[in-house]
Order: sequence, then C-alpha cells, then structure tokens
Amino acid sequence: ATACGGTTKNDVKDEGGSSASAGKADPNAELKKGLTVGFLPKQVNNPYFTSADKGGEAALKELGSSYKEVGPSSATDTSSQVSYVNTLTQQQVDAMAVSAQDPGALCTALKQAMKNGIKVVTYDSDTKADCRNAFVSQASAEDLGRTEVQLLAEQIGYKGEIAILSAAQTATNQNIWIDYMKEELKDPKYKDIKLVKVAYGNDDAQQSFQQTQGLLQEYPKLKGIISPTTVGIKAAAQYLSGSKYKGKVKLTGLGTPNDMRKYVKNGTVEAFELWDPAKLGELAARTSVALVSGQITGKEGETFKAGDMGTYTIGKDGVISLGKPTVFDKKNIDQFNF
Amino acid sequence: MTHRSDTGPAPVLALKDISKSFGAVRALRDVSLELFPGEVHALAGENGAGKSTLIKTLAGVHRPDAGQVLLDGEPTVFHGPADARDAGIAVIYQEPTLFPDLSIAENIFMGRQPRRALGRIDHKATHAATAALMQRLGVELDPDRPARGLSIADQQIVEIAKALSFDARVLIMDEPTAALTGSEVARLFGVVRTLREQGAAVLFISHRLEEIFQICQRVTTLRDGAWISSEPLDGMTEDDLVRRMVGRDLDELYPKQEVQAGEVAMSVRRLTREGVFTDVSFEVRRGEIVGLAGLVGAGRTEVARAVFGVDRWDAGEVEVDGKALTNGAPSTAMAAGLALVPEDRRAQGLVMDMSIERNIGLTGLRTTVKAGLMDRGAERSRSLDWAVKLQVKYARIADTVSTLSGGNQQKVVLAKWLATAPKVLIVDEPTRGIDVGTKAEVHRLLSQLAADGVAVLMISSDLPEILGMADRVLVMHEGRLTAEIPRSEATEESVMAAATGRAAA
Amino acid sequence: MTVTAPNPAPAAEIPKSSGTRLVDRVFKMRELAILVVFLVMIAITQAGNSEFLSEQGIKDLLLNATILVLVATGQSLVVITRNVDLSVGSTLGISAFAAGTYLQGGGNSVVAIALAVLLGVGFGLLNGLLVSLGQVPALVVTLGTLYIIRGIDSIWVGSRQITAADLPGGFVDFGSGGISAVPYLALIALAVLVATAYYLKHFGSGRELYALGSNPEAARLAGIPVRKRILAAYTFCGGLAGLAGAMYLARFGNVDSGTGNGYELTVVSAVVVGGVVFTGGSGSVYGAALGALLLTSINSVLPALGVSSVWVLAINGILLILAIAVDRVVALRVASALKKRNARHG
Amino acid sequence: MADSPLARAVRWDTVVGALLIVVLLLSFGFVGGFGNALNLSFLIGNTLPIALIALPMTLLVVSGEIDLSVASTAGLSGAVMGALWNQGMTIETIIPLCLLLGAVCGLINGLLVTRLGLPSLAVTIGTLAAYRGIAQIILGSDAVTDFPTQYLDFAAGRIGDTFIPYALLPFLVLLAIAVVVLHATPFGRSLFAIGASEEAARFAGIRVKRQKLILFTVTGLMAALTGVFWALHYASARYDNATGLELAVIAAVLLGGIDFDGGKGTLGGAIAGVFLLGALQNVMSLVNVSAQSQIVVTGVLLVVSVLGPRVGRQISVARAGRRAAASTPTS
Ligand SMILES: Nc1ncnc2c1ncn2[C@@H]1O[C@H](COP(=O)(O)OP(=O)(O)OP(=O)(O)O)[C@@H](O)[C@H]1O
Ligand SMILES: Nc1ncnc2c1ncn2[C@@H]1O[C@H](COP(=O)(O)OP(=O)(O)OP(=O)(O)O)[C@@H](O)[C@H]1O
Ligand SMILES: [Mg+2]
Ligand SMILES: [Mg+2]
Repeated sequence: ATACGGTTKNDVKDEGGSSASAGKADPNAELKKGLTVGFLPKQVNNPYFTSADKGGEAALKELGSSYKEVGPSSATDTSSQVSYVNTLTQQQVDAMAVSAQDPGALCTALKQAMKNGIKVVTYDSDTKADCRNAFVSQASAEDLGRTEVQLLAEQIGYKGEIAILSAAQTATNQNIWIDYMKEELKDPKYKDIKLVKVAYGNDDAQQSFQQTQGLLQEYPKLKGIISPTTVGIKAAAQYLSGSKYKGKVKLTGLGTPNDMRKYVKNGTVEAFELWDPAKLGELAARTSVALVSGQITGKEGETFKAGDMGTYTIGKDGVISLGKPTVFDKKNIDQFNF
Repeated sequence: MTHRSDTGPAPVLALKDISKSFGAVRALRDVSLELFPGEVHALAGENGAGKSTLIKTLAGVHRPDAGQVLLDGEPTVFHGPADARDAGIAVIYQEPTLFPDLSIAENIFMGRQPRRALGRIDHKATHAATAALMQRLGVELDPDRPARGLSIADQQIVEIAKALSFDARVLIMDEPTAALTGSEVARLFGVVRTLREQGAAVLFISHRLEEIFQICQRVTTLRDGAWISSEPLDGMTEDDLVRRMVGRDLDELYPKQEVQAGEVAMSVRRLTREGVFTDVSFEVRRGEIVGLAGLVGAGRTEVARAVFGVDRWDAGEVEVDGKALTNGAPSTAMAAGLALVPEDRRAQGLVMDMSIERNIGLTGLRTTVKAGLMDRGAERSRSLDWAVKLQVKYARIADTVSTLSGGNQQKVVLAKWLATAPKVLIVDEPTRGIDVGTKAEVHRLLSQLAADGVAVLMISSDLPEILGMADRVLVMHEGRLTAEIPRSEATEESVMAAATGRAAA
Repeated sequence: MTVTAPNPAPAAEIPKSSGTRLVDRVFKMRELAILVVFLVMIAITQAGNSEFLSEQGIKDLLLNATILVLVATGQSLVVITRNVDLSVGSTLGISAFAAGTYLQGGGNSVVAIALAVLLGVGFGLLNGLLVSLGQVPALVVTLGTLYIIRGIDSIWVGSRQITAADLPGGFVDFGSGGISAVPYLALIALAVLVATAYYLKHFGSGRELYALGSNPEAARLAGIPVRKRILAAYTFCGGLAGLAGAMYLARFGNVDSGTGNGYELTVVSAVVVGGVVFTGGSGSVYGAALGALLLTSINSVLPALGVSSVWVLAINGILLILAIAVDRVVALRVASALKKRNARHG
Repeated sequence: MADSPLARAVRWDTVVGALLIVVLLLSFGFVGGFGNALNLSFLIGNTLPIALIALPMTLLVVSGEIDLSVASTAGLSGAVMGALWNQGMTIETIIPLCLLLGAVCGLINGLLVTRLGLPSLAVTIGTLAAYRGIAQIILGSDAVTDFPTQYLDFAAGRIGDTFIPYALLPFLVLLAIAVVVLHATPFGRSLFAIGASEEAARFAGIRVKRQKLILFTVTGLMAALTGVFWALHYASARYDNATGLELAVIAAVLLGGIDFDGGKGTLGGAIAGVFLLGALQNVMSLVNVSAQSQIVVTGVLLVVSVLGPRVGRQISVARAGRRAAASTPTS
C-alpha cells in the first residue's frame, strides 16, 4: 500500500506474462482417445467461427474424441461467454478451445476451469497469457499487418492516401495488426503513402458502410482502404461496388472467399487475404488433445505433431502460430469455399 | 309493478327485469323501465343506486346477467356500444369520454364524419356541422381546438353536442348538468324540449331535483339496485321524490350554522396568472364559509389551483395563517393547513386504480408514519373512519375506487381531504354528482367544520347551494373578482348580475 | 354590495380562427423544428466538406435513411395507437433472409419482395393478435416476440449467410441504383410515406387510430372497432418491416442471422425524435420520417466532417437529446405565447 | 386481507416466485452439475449485475418512468474506473468517484425528464448513446484488468466452499432496503400513486418531480455500482462493459410482473423474475440448449408472463360471477 493507505496500480504487480503451465511435457505420450473438447467461439452462428469449429470437429472425430460447441449469440455479450466457460467446467469437459471476447473478463472463469483439471486453449482471440495453457494464433500478427500494407501498396502503385476501416475500437486482434501496419509503413519505400485515418465500423454492416462513405467524402483523394475484418471489408466492398468509386479506390484486408467472390469478379477488389479458419479450428483441437495427453504443457519450445498439418513449435507465452495467410485474387478464388 | 296502462304509443326502448352484478356487488336487481317517444323520463336514486349501470346496459356497454332489452318491443342484444348507436340510441355518460388529442369537431363526429368521394373525410363539412351544433347550444367553442385542457363543463358541452349530432330516437343523459351553470342548463333544456317535440325519447338523470321537475314527465326511482316506482311527475312534490329515493324524509338541505367569523385564516392578494385571472384579492376568516360564484370558465377553478400550488401564479401572494405560501408548491400549502378538493375527481382527486383505503391515505403519508415507515394500522383506521363518516357506499375498503359510483367517488375525495384536518378548506364543486341525501350531509359537514373554526372557500356552480351555505359570496367574471356580496344581500339576481358582468357598471 | 374589481377590461375580440391557425402552425412547426435542425446540420457539413452534397453524397444520404424511414412509418402507426412494436428489427432480419434464400434459388425479384412483405405481415398479425385479443401490454409482448423471432431466425439461418454474389445482379443494382441522385429505394419509401400520411389524415379508420390512442376507453364507447384497428396497425407495421427487410437485402447485399439486431432502438428513437408521442394519439408519420432522416444523417455527417469515430456515439446521443429538448422548448414557448394571445381575459 | 386467496394466488409475482422455486427444485433433482456450490455461485454472480440494476429500475417503473441508459452508465463508470486506475489513483478514491459520477448521470436524466418534461424513454435512449460514447472517448481501446486482487476476489469469489458469493451479502442488504423503501415507506407509497396517476398525486401534495429526480439519481448511482462490480467481477474494465444489459433488466423486471404503465408491481416479483431468467439460462446451458433456443424460451416466457395473469384473472372473475349468480335467489 501507498503512504496514504490506498491501493494504486503501482501496488499491483502483474504476475501474468507467462502462460499457465505445469508439470513436465512428455513428447512421446500416447494421444488419448474418448476425450470431450468444448469449443466456445466469440459468437455462434458466425460463419467464420462455424467453419473454424467445423475444422475442430473433423479433427476430433479423426482423433477419436468428441466435440461440442456452446457460445453466446452476440459477439459483445461477455458475461454470457463467461457463463459458458462455467457451463463447460460444470460439464467436466477435458479441454476447451475458447475465442475470447475480452482478454481479461474470462480469466477468473478460465482459471477455475484449469483448477478443475481442464486444459484451456484459446484460438483466434487470446486472453491474458496466464489464463490459458496455449494460444493458437491464426497467423503471426506481424505477418498479417505487414502483408496487408504490402498488398495495398502494390495495388495503388506505392502512392497516395490510404485509410483503415477496423472493427470495434477495442478489438484486440485488429489493434495489434494495425500497429504492425503502421510499423510497416515506416519503411522508406512507402514514403509516398499516407495513412490518413483509422475508422471503426464496429463489425456492423451498416456502420461500416457509413464509415466508408465518410472516409470517401472526407478524403476525396483517397486511393485505398485496408479493412482487417471480414465484416468491414464486405460492407466496404458492397458500398464501393454500388458507387462511383468502384475500381478507383482499392480495397484489401481480411475477408472470406465466399463473401468476396462477387467483388473480386466485378473488379471492386483485386486481392485480399485470410487464413483458412477450418485449419485454425483443427489446430486448436489438436493442441487441446496434445495438452490433455501430456505431449505438451504450453511451455516455449515444446513441439508436437498435429496430424497432417505437420509439426508445430510453441513460441513465447505459449503461442502457436498457424502460418502465413493465403492471398486470394481473381485467379485462385474459385478454388476455395469457406 | 304498475306500468302505464293506457294505450299510448308503444315504448321505443324498454328494459325488462334486468339484473347486473359486479362480482359480489349487485348493482341492478330485476329493474324494468320503458321509454316513450315524445317524453322525457327521469331516473332518480341515491348515489350507487344503479342509475349509471342501468344506462350502460341500455347503451350496450354492459351485458345484463338476466332480463331483456326491448327495442320497439323486440328483444335485442347489444354486443357493444356500436350496436346501440346503430339502433338510434345516443348516450352521454356520467364521466366525459373525450379524445384529448383530437379537435372538438373530430371528437363529435368520430366514426361518422361526413365523407367525400372515395370515402375520404370532408373536413370542411365536419367543421361546419360542429360550429352549427355549438351555436345551437349557445356556446363559443372553437371546433378546431383540441379537447385537451377543456374544463369539465366544456367537456360536458362537447358530450352533449356529440349526443345531439346523432339525431337519435333515444337520447340518454347521465348527469349532463352536473358541471353546468344555470344559463347552459337552460339552453340544454331548450334543445331537449325541441327534441321531445320531434318525437325523441329522452332519459335524464340529475341529482338536482328541480331540474327533474322542470323538464321531465315521468320518473323511475331506484334504490340499492332495486326498482321502486315508475310514475308521472304531475302532482308529485320534491319531498315525495326524495322519500322514494331515500326511503325516509330528509333533513334540511342547507343546515347553515351561524358562526361568528374569527381572524383571517387565508388571504389572497393581487393574485394574477396571466391570461387566466387577474388581480384577485380576498380573505377567508376562520369559521366562515365563503362562496365563490361565477359562470363556467370564469376562472374560479384556476384561482383555487394557483392558491393551492398546483399551478404557478405570475404575481401576487397567498398567506395561510399569516405565513406566505410558496409559489407552485402544494406540499407547503398542505403543510400550512390548506386543503383543496379538486373539481375533476377522476383525474385530480383520485388515483383510480388504487383502493379506497390508499386513496384516503394519500394525504396522510406524513402523519400515519411510525419511525419513518408506514403505520398501516393507523392508515387503515384513518381511512375507515372517514369513509364511514361520509357514508361512502363500498363493499370493502380495499376495493379500487374505480368500482365506486360517481357520487361515492366524490365522497372519497372529500374524505381524503377532511382527514388532513385542514385550517383552510377549498372545495371546488364539492357536491357535483352527489345525491340530495348526501348533499345535505356534506353541507352539514361543511357547516360543522366552519363552526369548528375551519375557513371554507366553496366554489360551486349550484347557485342555491352558494346562497344556502355561504356567509359571503365572491363573484368572478372573466378572470376578475367583480363583487363581494354579504349573505344578507345575496340573491340569485344579485349574484347572476355580477357573474354576467352586468353589475360592473 | 361591494364591488371589488369594478372595471373588468373588455374582453379582447380575437377572431376565433386566428388561434386555430396558429395552433395549426405550431403543429406543423413541430416537424419544422426537426427539418430546420436537419438543414442546419447539412449546411454546416457542406461548408466543412464540399464533397458532402455531391450527387453521390446526396444519394448516400437518401439511401441511408430509406430503410429506417419505412420501418419508422410503420412504427408510428402502432405508437399512435398507444402501443409499440419492438420486434421490427427481428422481423426485418428474418424477412430479409427469407427473400434472400428465395432469390438465391434463382427466384424472381418481385416475388422475393412480396415474400418478405408477407412474412412481415404474418409476424405483424401475430403481434397484433397477442396485443389486441390478449389485451396485454404491447411492450412486453413485442419484447417477447422480438426474442422469439430472433431465436427462430438464428435457429433457421444458423451460420449461413447470403452475400451479394448469391443475388441476381438486377436486384443488387436496384438496391444502389436510382434516377440521378434519387435512389429507387428512396422513391418507394417516399410513396409509402405519402400514402400513409394521406390515409391517416383523410380516412375514417386513420383518424380512429388517433382516437383510440388518445383515449382507448372513449374509443370503445364511441363504437370504434378497437381490436380490429390495432390489429391493422400491427399488420401494417410488420408488413413495412418486411418490405424494409427486402430493401436491406438489396441495399447491403448481405444478410445473416444477426441482421436487424438491435434495430428497434434506432426505430424508436427516430419515432420519438419525430415527435410521435408514446402515450398515443398524436404525431405524424412525416415527423417520424424526418426523425429517421435526421438520425441516419448524423451518422453520415460526423464521418464526413472527419470527426473520429470514437466521438460519433457520444455526439450522436447528445444531438438526439438536443433535438428533442429544442423541439420541446420551442413547443412550450409557442404554447405559452399562444395562451397569452388567446386569453379570454386579462 | 382484501384479496381472496385465489386472487392472490393468480397474482403474477407470486406465480413467478413459485415458478422460480419449481425450476430450482427440478434442476437440483435432474440437472447434473447444477446443484454444486461452484455452479450456484457462478449463477448468482452472473445474475447480480441484472439484479442490482433491477432494484432501482423497479421503483422507477412503478413510478411510471424508465431508464434505458443504465447499462451505459455502468459502462461509463467502469471506463472511468479503468482510466483513473491507469492514472495511478487509489482504488479507494476511484470507487466513490465512480458512484458519484453515476449519480450525476442519473441526475442529468432526471433533470431532463422533470425540468424539461421530456419523456424518459426518449431522454434515456439519448443518454444511452451519450454515456456509452463518453466511455469510449475516455477509455478508448484499453481494457484495464490489473485491479488489486483483494477487490477482484471479493467481486468474483465466494465464501469458502459455499455457494454464496461475497457480493451476495451486500446485495441482500440493498434488496432489503429497496423492499422497505418501496413497500413500507411513505416515499414508496407515493411512487405507486405517481405511477398510477401523476396528476392526482400532484393534487395530493406529493412532490412528484422531486421524487422522480431522486429516483433517477439513485438509479444512476446503482448503475455505476453495477459498473464497478462488473469491472471487478470480470476483472476487465472496457468501455463496452455491460452492453445491452438494459434489455436484460427490463425483460426480467417485466417477467416479474411490473407493469410498465406504472403504479403496479412488487420488488419480490421483479427479483424473482431476475433470478428465474438467470436460473433458466444456467440450466438450459447445462443441458446443452443452444443459445438460439434460449432466446426463444425467454421470449415465450415474456409473452406467457402477460397472457398468464390475464387468463388467471378471467378464470377468477368467471368464478366470482358464478358464485354471485348462485347466491342471487337467496336474498
Ligand atoms: N365496474 C364496476 N365494478 C364493480 N362495481 C361496480 C362497477 N360499476 C358500478 N359498480 C357498483 O354498482 C353500484 C351502482 O353503481 P352506479 O354507478 O350505477 O350508481 P349510480 O346510481 O350511477 O350512482 P351515482 O349517482 O353516484 O352516479 C355501485 O355500488 C357501484 O359500486
Ligand atoms: N387544465 C387546463 N388546461 C388548460 N386550460 C384550462 C384547464 N382548465 C381550465 N382551462 C380553461 O381555463 C378557463 C378557466 O376555467 P376554470 O375551470 O378555471 O373556470 P371555472 O370558473 O372554474 O369554471 P368551471 O369550473 O365551472 O368550468 C376555461 O376557459 C378553461 O377552458
Ligand atoms: Mg352514476
Ligand atoms: Mg371550475
């Protein structure tokens, strides 16, 4: 406590920072069968999470374990996500794969789950590191941020004003990516590119729509937009394709091939990228099983074999990275269906 | 039962052995009634006798539990007010039922507006027809004015206009005159006579017995939901009628006790509310009953409202017991010992969805308290005391007041305010809709209160009441006090002269 | 006999109708106030950003407002009858998806729109039946059906979504196309709006909606078929929500199980800002439409002025309060001025 | 009492209470994982924010008003808490400041409603956006999580191994206060009168505006308290904390039989409604009912909650009618 008896931020030492891991890993341990792994996405009924979880389901089936999915119907209903963590704990699943709506809010519940012997893997969206055993990351944040800038820069010929249309202002992933985008933009080869604004569409079609309109009105000379969110890019593409800016203002970012097919074909969008969400889910499932089986504990440097996907190494803070994202354009987009 | 035996015209509308209960309350028991064309029929009875229930049964609002409604001799079932309307029955209900957001014209013609091609409303014709009706009733009401904010009297006028606009065969009026003063009543009666001559059947309810004798030919009396008699009024006296209604002889209607007026209890000085009343000054002394008379819309109610604090005044001051009241603060007025029995009991006097007990208790929230909490025992006995004292007719004290008859609701309002033991009591139309028996009771009570040293300001449109009860009569005309007349000089002529502004010169 | 105030001022002779015309004007002014706020806002934005009122800009403004105008029009009818329909967002969502599913299978655009409207009518009927026959508080019932329809929608839709690629090109082009700066969708909304307003003013059943909202008990006594009218209002509201669903599909080309989520609050705001009173009986659909235009335009104005989206929400809320407060203060001022002018005495 | 036992039995708040007990008993018996202390403590802990706001909301609704901005006020107080904590202020100063801020938010609502005479629905839709927006401006994208553990433990922990969260105890005290205020004080009595007929209440000398102002202020205060609790309970202060909570509160309060026309309802019913919804959601998740179906169930419950009493009333009226008819010949 401080001199005047109160508790301030400085009094609270952050014990976090390292992933919660205990015991010793046995890389050669047999993969257990008959486990139950619960998937808890940010939101059920969200196409992105549905394909991710489908990937997890398929992998678990192959591994002889069972899959279940629970989750809130709203992506901002944190309290209900917490309840679902509790539900899974009560149902005594062996492991849970969670995409956290909030890095902090789930912690108490997740720690409670781990105390009850449940392994916790986060995927897509992480919590604080000490609240889970491992985090399966869709791609390294750095890769994502930098490649998106590279994609757009190429399309606009390394010259002109650009803007970013993000999700919610609190969206953890997007914020990290945007930081890396700004980092990448510092490179001298982008000296003629100016990032004029970061707008937030709150992952809402209509708001993203109007934010796009606003960007174009405010910056008539705008050359390109990066939207690192599937909802945002879709809304922006729909607006551009029905406006006079179609084809003149370039758009890239993260989108699913199914969402974006039309806009790629009609010339609104040249190229965008994304990882395969099914693969992300699969890796989360495989990581969970490996954790329960004792092949890994979540410490940096441990490795495990994730079926056909190959071998993965656990990085700093228990982060496992899926790999580089795929870039979609006119040529290859018809080969994908998600 | 003795019905008319001669072979006159057949009744247009008749009730035969009608019974109606509300839960355990039996409002009507085997009541019969016949309405003949070209005749005005009075319906008399104490408060809660079942008059309004009878009317609502005729109008298709209530379905009788037993008995028949006969239209032109044929048994009929009215499934709703619309059926009765289509059968040529126009009804003025006891409580005005207007649409506050709509214009007076729309209120009158709702559902039956004159049409143009394609079923579109002819707004011009509606306006013109309304203006014509207003002229017929001799009132100046703008047809395009919204009904919100109309005084009770004006609302009543609109209701009357509405009923007249039907050109109905049967006109039923439940206390249409309760809020009106002499001149409007005279106008109304003129119109009713014309209708009668044209062959309409009229059913008329009033607690002002002289009105019954003025306009009606026959009278049916009810007591406690039961039919007592139906007979011609020719040859009857008021006392006869009262005996049929009450079942006994009545004491004096205006039992005024002579009291020596004490010191000033309330003084109002140069009170002004812009556009409503101007420069109103008067005093009320302890033990005194001061009458406040005037035509409808003269501003009496507005003065009372401002004095009590529900409206703000723009200039002037009010003192109660030598203490100045705060502008626009009823709670301080109450604390100073002022009570106001408002004019509109349903909107202002009562919380209709609350029980009788709680309604009376509402003015005692500060007194029936123990250690900061409600003292329910004290609250109940206070409410019961006063409900009994004023002879409110109810089944259980915890029933909601909305189930009471109009007159009994009025008594609850009185009870609610008398229970505060006020030093100054303002009563606005205190006996509106109250039967003769109870009226006498209320007068006795006011008189007693005055004798006990309470200062009473009585606003009333019932001139005999003012003349019978007041020690002093103040008269308002168009927002100004025009006269102050001592009891000895107060006559119908002198008051009316001041009220119409004729005395001003 | 003592005369206390011997000289009453002769009652000023004011011709009766002058007050009326003033009253009329005040009522028109209620909408005028919002219109002025709107125009001022647009003017300021235009001054700050000349691109704002370009052809594209105007088109965007109108397009943004269209869907809300439609739903708000329907909602006003219900609110005028002293009820409310909170389920419009859910209805919009589910009918948009229904129309989308049908179009995805290669359906005809007109039939798709009819389908959406019909579905909306169906849900409107359900609400109307519950409220009018059950005679239960509309707020609770429609909050209930909000959840029920939303739930059914998400169970049915699951994680599916309909994207512009699944829709016929003509349909999507119709959604963003128009005659120079005036989008087709806005024309449809305008037609619906004008027709509704005309109906409310000039037809008996329209006036009866006001009557029964103003005093339900009196309406019953006046022989107005209360239940039938309430049912009709809800059905109409549902139908417009359905139509709005089809338009949403055309406009955004993109629907999933979350479409229309939380829309009821926006609709209610538009109606309230537009001066339709929640206790029933007063207000006009033009007001509601202006409210809708004002609300959606705020969302375009702020980004166009370069206000950071962080500030948008707060400014939005404050503007909303300002709009209703200004409206109220103006109304009070005028009313008291009128009262003084109109006073019979003094 | 005045009400017959039958009439009282069909009063909806009693029904909700009974329903809650039935749901609890059935769940104890048949739903695995429900009865254990940990689950119950979670259930209570997650329901507390709704219950906390439901207390003043019930009073407000009884008096005929509504406050839709409660969730935003909670969010704002959480955001301010996070921002001040980041500034290095002591938590012991921050919390009272947050509560004060909440009271000010409520006061603003109240002033707009009582002084300008604006409808509370409209005002609080506006402040719903405004307060949330200010929260966003203040805290932006931050998520503050490092509050002192003793506070976090208090907000999220439970007493030993029992099912009782620490936070339940202060809630019960607040509940008791609210019950007494609404049902046993002159203030509460006057709220019913105001809700049923504001004009009649004014004519009875009740200081309508002042009472409402107090209520709005207290509602803001309680919303802020909820915001503080939320941030600590979930160890996360973000500007979008508690988004949408107002709808949950209103649904629960409605379910508890509070009439939004004002003048009717009991706190017991409201709180029973809150916990009924909470328990049902918990049970349904445990038995793997999907989130979508849970929404449908909530909706159906709401519709039934208003249709139910009406049907009950009709039955009791019909019975009374029959009884009266039966007694007619005797008198
Ligand atoms: N809706 C109702 N529910 C229960 N009781 C009712 C209802 N309406 C009337 N009553 C009861 O029926 C009886 C007759 O009431 P009614 O209104 O017909 O009296 P009334 O003769 O019109 O009296 P008043 O002269 O006071 O208007 C009263 O005891 C009243 O309490
Ligand atoms: N609540 C109100 N709002 C607006 N105007 C009102 C209101 N009440 C009355 N008025 C108007 O104010 C004027 C004065 O009415 P007030 O009721 O004071 O007259 P009064 O002398 O008491 O007559 P009475 O009580 O017989 O109607 C009337 O023209 C009336 O229309
Ligand atoms: Mg009567
Ligand atoms: Mg009066």
